[in-house]
Amino acid sequence: MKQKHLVLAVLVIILSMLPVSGAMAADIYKIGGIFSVTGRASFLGDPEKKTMEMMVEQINAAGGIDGHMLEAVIYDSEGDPAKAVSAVNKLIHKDKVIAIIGPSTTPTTLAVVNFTKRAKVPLISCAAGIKITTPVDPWVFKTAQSDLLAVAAVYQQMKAAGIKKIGILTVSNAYGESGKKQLLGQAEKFGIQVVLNESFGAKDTDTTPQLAKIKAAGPDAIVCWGTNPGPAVVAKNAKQLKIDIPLYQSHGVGSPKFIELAGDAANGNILPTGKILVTSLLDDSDPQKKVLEDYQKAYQNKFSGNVSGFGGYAYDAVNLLAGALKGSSGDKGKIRDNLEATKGYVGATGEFNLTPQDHNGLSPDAFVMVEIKNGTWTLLK
Amino acid sequence: MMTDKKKYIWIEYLIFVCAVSAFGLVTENTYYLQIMTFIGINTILGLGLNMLMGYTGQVSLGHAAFYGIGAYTTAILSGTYGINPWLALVCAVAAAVLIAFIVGLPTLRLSGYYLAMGTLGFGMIVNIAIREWADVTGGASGFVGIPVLEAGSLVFMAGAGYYFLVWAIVFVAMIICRRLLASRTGRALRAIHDGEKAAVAIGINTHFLKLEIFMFSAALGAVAGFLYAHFVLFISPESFGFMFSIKIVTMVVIGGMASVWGALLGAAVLTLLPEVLHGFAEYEMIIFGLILMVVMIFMPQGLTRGIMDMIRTARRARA
Amino acid sequence: MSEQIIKTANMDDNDKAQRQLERLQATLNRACKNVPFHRNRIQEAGLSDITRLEDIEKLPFMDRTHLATHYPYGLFAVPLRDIVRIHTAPGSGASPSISGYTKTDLMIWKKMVAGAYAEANVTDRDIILVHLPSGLANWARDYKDGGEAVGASVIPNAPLSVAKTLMVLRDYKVTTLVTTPAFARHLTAHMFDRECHPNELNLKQIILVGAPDDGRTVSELRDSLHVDVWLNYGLSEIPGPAIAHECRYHDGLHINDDHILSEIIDPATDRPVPAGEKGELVLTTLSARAFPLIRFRTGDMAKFLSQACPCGAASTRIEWLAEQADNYMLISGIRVSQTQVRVNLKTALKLPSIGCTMKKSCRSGTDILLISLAMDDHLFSDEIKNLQQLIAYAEETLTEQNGIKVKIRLTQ
Amino acid sequence: MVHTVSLSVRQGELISIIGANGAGKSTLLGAVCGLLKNWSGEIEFKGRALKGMSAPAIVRQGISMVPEGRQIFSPLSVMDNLKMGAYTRFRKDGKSRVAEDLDMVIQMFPILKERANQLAGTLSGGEQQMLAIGRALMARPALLVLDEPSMGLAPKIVEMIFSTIQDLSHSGVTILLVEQNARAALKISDRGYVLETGKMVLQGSADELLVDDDVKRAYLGKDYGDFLDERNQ
Amino acid sequence: MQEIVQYLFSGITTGAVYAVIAVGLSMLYSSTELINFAHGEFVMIGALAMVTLWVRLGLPLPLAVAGAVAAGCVLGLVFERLAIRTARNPEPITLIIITVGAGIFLKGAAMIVWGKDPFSMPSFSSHESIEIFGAALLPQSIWIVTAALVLAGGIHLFLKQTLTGKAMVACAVNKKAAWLSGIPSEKMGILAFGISAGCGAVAGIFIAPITMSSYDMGTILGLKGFCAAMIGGLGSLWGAFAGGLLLGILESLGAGLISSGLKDAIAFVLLLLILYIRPGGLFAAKEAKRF
Repeated sequence: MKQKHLVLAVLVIILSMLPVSGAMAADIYKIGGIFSVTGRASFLGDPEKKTMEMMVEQINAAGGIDGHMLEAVIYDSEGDPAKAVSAVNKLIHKDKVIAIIGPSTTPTTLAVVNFTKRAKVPLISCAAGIKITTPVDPWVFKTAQSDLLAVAAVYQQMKAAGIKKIGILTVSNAYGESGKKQLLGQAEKFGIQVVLNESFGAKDTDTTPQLAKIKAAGPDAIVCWGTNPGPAVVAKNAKQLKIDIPLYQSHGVGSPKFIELAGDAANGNILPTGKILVTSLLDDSDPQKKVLEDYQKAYQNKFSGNVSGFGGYAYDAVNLLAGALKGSSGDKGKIRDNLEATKGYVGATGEFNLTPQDHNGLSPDAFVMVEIKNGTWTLLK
Repeated sequence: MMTDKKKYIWIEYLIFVCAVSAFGLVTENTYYLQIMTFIGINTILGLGLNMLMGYTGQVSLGHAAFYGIGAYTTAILSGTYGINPWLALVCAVAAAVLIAFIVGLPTLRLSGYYLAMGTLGFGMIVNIAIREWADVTGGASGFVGIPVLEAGSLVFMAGAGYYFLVWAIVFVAMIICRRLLASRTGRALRAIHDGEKAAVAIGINTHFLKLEIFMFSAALGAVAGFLYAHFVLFISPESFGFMFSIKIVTMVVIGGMASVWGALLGAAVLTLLPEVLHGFAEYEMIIFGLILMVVMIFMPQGLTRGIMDMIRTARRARA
Repeated sequence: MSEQIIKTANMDDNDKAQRQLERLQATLNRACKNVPFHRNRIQEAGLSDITRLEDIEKLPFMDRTHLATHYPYGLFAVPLRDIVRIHTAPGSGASPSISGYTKTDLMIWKKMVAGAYAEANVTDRDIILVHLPSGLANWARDYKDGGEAVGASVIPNAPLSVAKTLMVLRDYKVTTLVTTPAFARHLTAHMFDRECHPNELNLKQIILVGAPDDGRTVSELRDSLHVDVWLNYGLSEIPGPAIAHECRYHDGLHINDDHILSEIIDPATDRPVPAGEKGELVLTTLSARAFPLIRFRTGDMAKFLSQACPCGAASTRIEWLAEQADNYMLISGIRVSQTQVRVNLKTALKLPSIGCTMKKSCRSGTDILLISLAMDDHLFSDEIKNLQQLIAYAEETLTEQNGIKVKIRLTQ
Repeated sequence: MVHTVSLSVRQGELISIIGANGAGKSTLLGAVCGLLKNWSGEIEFKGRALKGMSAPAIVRQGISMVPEGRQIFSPLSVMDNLKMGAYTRFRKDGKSRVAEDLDMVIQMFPILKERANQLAGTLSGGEQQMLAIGRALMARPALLVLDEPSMGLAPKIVEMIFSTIQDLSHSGVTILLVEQNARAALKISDRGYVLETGKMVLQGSADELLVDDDVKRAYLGKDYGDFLDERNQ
Repeated sequence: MQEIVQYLFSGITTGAVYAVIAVGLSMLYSSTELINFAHGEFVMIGALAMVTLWVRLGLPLPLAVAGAVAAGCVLGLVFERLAIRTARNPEPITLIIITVGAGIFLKGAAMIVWGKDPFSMPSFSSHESIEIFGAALLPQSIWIVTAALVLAGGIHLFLKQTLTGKAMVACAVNKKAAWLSGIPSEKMGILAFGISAGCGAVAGIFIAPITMSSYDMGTILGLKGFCAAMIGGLGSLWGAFAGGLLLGILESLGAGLISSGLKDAIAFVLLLLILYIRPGGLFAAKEAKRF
């Protein structure tokens, strides 16, 4: 009896590996998604996946694109490049998608682009790494703001606040490293001196040694570049050490979760973020306000969770793709061309103006600087 | 007796070669070829660790380090310095063997959990080194720009070409392992397997032997890393961390220790399982953990032995 | 060294069976390991493990022909260097019979004989005279050793005439006599001839060996000599006497269960007889090292006595019947196979066939085998002298072969 | 591999099982003491079948084993080691009864008294063996099973151990002793069994066995290889 | 100077976290000779259960702590019963893989129960850090160090002073002899697992306020705990405690004095050197040789 079950299980496994041979319905556009739904970067991948599912549903409910329904095939990369590669090949060769959204992180994106390029499938990444779109590859796009812009926004703010010397503290992963590179690279341009750069592990429970060291170096401000929950630990530690200089965070913590995790310690932290966090604070004249409100409402209705800026990357990616799909009749080359020609799309992240030279297409005003006060966001002008 | 056994092995090889070629020639879907390619790469890793664990009883929780060393050496040499990848392969293997020698010398004097801890620490150090030496390795963001493998006019890209390359190497690795086991070293290995004290008593320098096998498995790990790097063309430290070390150990144990086919089976199961479990989305981890536990609880000798036992009992039940 | 171990005689049936089972296992394991003959038979019987005493019934019987075919050392279960004594007897076939003893065997046997003496109230104050015919010379040694073990003064077998024996009895103040029923009768007769009163002797007990009570010998001895008479049972093939002995209640013979496993079978069907019925006694040694016998057919008829013996010992008891299984005769303690005698006789007389009857007879204190040979044409010779020579030759040959005196009488 | 083996121990007896290495002595004990599973046959103790019982259950039945190689609990003190022997009895008999026995055992082994608070691991080999025996006694066994108590000990110590065992036997404990040192074991035993390659080949009273050549051979670990020796050729 | 003190404080805090975890691991090892690679997951379960019971349900602190510890214990018992005991051939390496599998399973289950987001938890007492020699020390750190000390001390007392505890040690050092002495080693195994899992849960409860708790927090903590236990010498509770502190302080000093990026590597290099010099750990009780 037991053996029968085992044999059955083995059969199922084998069968599921066989090529699916059924003819695809002609009127469906299959688009792929690869997100870090679980694993270290699940805070990125989870909302992205949900948003993509929601958007596809919305588009289909509105009658699809040129009458074609969309079908989303989404795989979890777990933040692991090897798994992402596996997933991308599955999407390209098994599911035969016409375009791919994701992955969520820079390493996974860099790992998959080799395969999408070769297969000539347009890819819209949701990762921030600047390496993804510089140098420009014809088939690779991204919706997340580059670190370049985030750092620029931070430095702009610092310059205005008269901060000259900073200490930086970055998480030791791709995100932190990319941030560090930008922070170091752009500092001179803004007349800022980096007195010390330190790093911390994504799962570290304590960062006081680094902070104490930075404190001892006497900077005017500290920049922490990481994603939750590390920066919350940093914020808490900074408070314990009674560090009274401003603490700048990155857009990586741009979610209410950060305030929840860091508690009191979050107050006074300054960070660049997409406008999504501060939708209600935006001027009504801001073209993004309506888009963001719509997105937030829809998301909260469906998933009863708070919207984060990360879901917005997927939101924009789906919308960009939807726009490009129009009139493409499913031809990948056409989709690519259409994407490259997208102008003035106002999304959750910012206004996109894609060109053959710029596959991100965002301008620095995609970021606003916010400060956390009394456990909530306030806009800094 | 001996010739019989030899013949039997050749038949095994023949079946293996036929099956691999048939799959490669029939399957056109790159996805399946790619999965098979990963299985092949993991098999090479498993073969190396299997030799170490199965025959010398040494557990390495840092084997991903050699995988990483192989991958990064070739990436840096061929990507940054433009050296011919095949030459880089030689360097990668040499680097892995050298490091294995240096590390193994003191580490392999440890035993049991302390050895596990030692190897684990080594794996961690290598991983951190890769991440922190950003100028050379690309750091945590990963290394971009690994060239595609070429041999004359042949270009090994994802798909059938790479598939055959990897499995040819798997085949060679298998034969080398088998040869090694049949040799004097192999006999000594089996003696160690039966009891280290006994092996020492009959004059085997167990430490040197362990070191030898450690270096050998490091070399195989480096080859696997080389293949991985030139296949995915992008590498980042995350692929070579502690969890991957555990995964390799799991592959070996699940497949069955001290068995060449066990390495293959273990690699296949651990590579395929996540693919299959994708369908379970959020429940994937739970199911994966469960399968791991159940297999180990009911087939502690690994799947190779477990399945053979099952067939035997089934046959007996029918008889 | 600690005190004596508990004997099976003092155990309950369960424990006795357990003890016997253990020893049977050991015996079979050793026999199987060291003696090809036993190994083959055990393997053929398909007996891999002995878990109950009854398992022994799966094994075939041994009889005297097996002893002859494996002459000389084929049935020894220990290397010769462990053998400290080799007993030999004329045997019934062409070859002498042989059995060997290790030191331990001798010790065990000595203890067994000593036990029999003890039952017969022999103590270290007794003087024992062993008087056994030459065919039982081996037993004579055993009774000597056993007596010494008890601490008594032993006068071993000596080639004495009846008269001198009587003198020894009287003058040496012998208290215990070990002999055969035939000699005991002969001696009594001689005493009365000489008008020697039993009171002149110090004789207190007689241990009779070699033959069962024929129904009158024991009571006659008791009455005429005012002595106690004990019967001991033994086999000349299996290492010795005192396999079973009478206790003071003289109600059957106690088998030494510690060392001997006894069965009674129906000689016709080879199956065990129902409890209490008579049949052929089959013995298995349980502690013999050198020369184990497994299911050896004794040729003696006996039946098990089931009711408890008043002496309290729980050991198996048999009634030793004064008859023999078909084909066997017991003469002076030696079992004679009639078939074998016939074969031997034919060879000696060089005759293709003969007609004869055999019976036991007593001549001057010794049992002899009396063969009545029917004259026939082949045998008949013109010259009586030739015939007489032939018969004398045959008598001599058979006597030598069987270890007992053989007389041939010609009948029409 | 042990084949069918029957053996019995009567109350108050001191029984030895002897045999060369690998004769199956320890396997046999393993079955008796519940260390082994999957054997066939039956083991009865005081009329109760022991088959299928776990070792602790068997201890509760009154059989204590002193395992081979002085397996004491080295990080525990001598006293604690002894207490562990009475583990099953604390609930059943209460602390005071155990304490009485503790006294008794300590009286019996004066060396242990001196070292009561020392760690067991610091004792000498002979002392450890004494401790192991003492620990087994703490369970108030009706049957004490000793596995190779003399192994690896100096001759003088062995003598001491055996005399202790003999004293125990005289004090009424039934003892089953497994030994390679056949001579020493048989000298103090009532009866003995000889095992050879998993089979019982001899059994009998100790004095019988002591003079037996087979036993000498088993003791020496030799075999019947030279079954028919030169005398026969 | 002030920084050094700060590094030490920080190291002690982190080290105490490792120490609590290591104590649980070491305790299990000393009574079953098994290393539980799912131990970190019990830490995670303790922390997340605490989040639910204290933060979400608002139970009083002692009750919540008791509940979370109980949850850990029960899970430990169930795990021992279902997975460890049923294993047909308990070779150490198979048991290790079983515990690895259990770890993955628990992680997956926690992900479904508690979701992927991390949670924060208030400190048990004041948030204000205490200043000593100009360096800040968190009250929660004192809680953790205390917890580690109490746990190590408590378990030490339990193993050294109580009959059951001694029996447990007896089982670990010599299973056969213990079994033969009538000590029911399977019950001891269950008990050991329960206590060890409970220790894990306690660790989780106390560290949650400073580390944030999430379903994937356990792996790295378990790993560090393992290292700490190894450094101290397997089976030695005080060794585990000291090993934890040492690991924490090394990391912290490494981060402060040399390079924060390399702090783990520095710690590991030093630890490896310690292992090479003293192959049985610093406070080696006995050689751990099980596979």
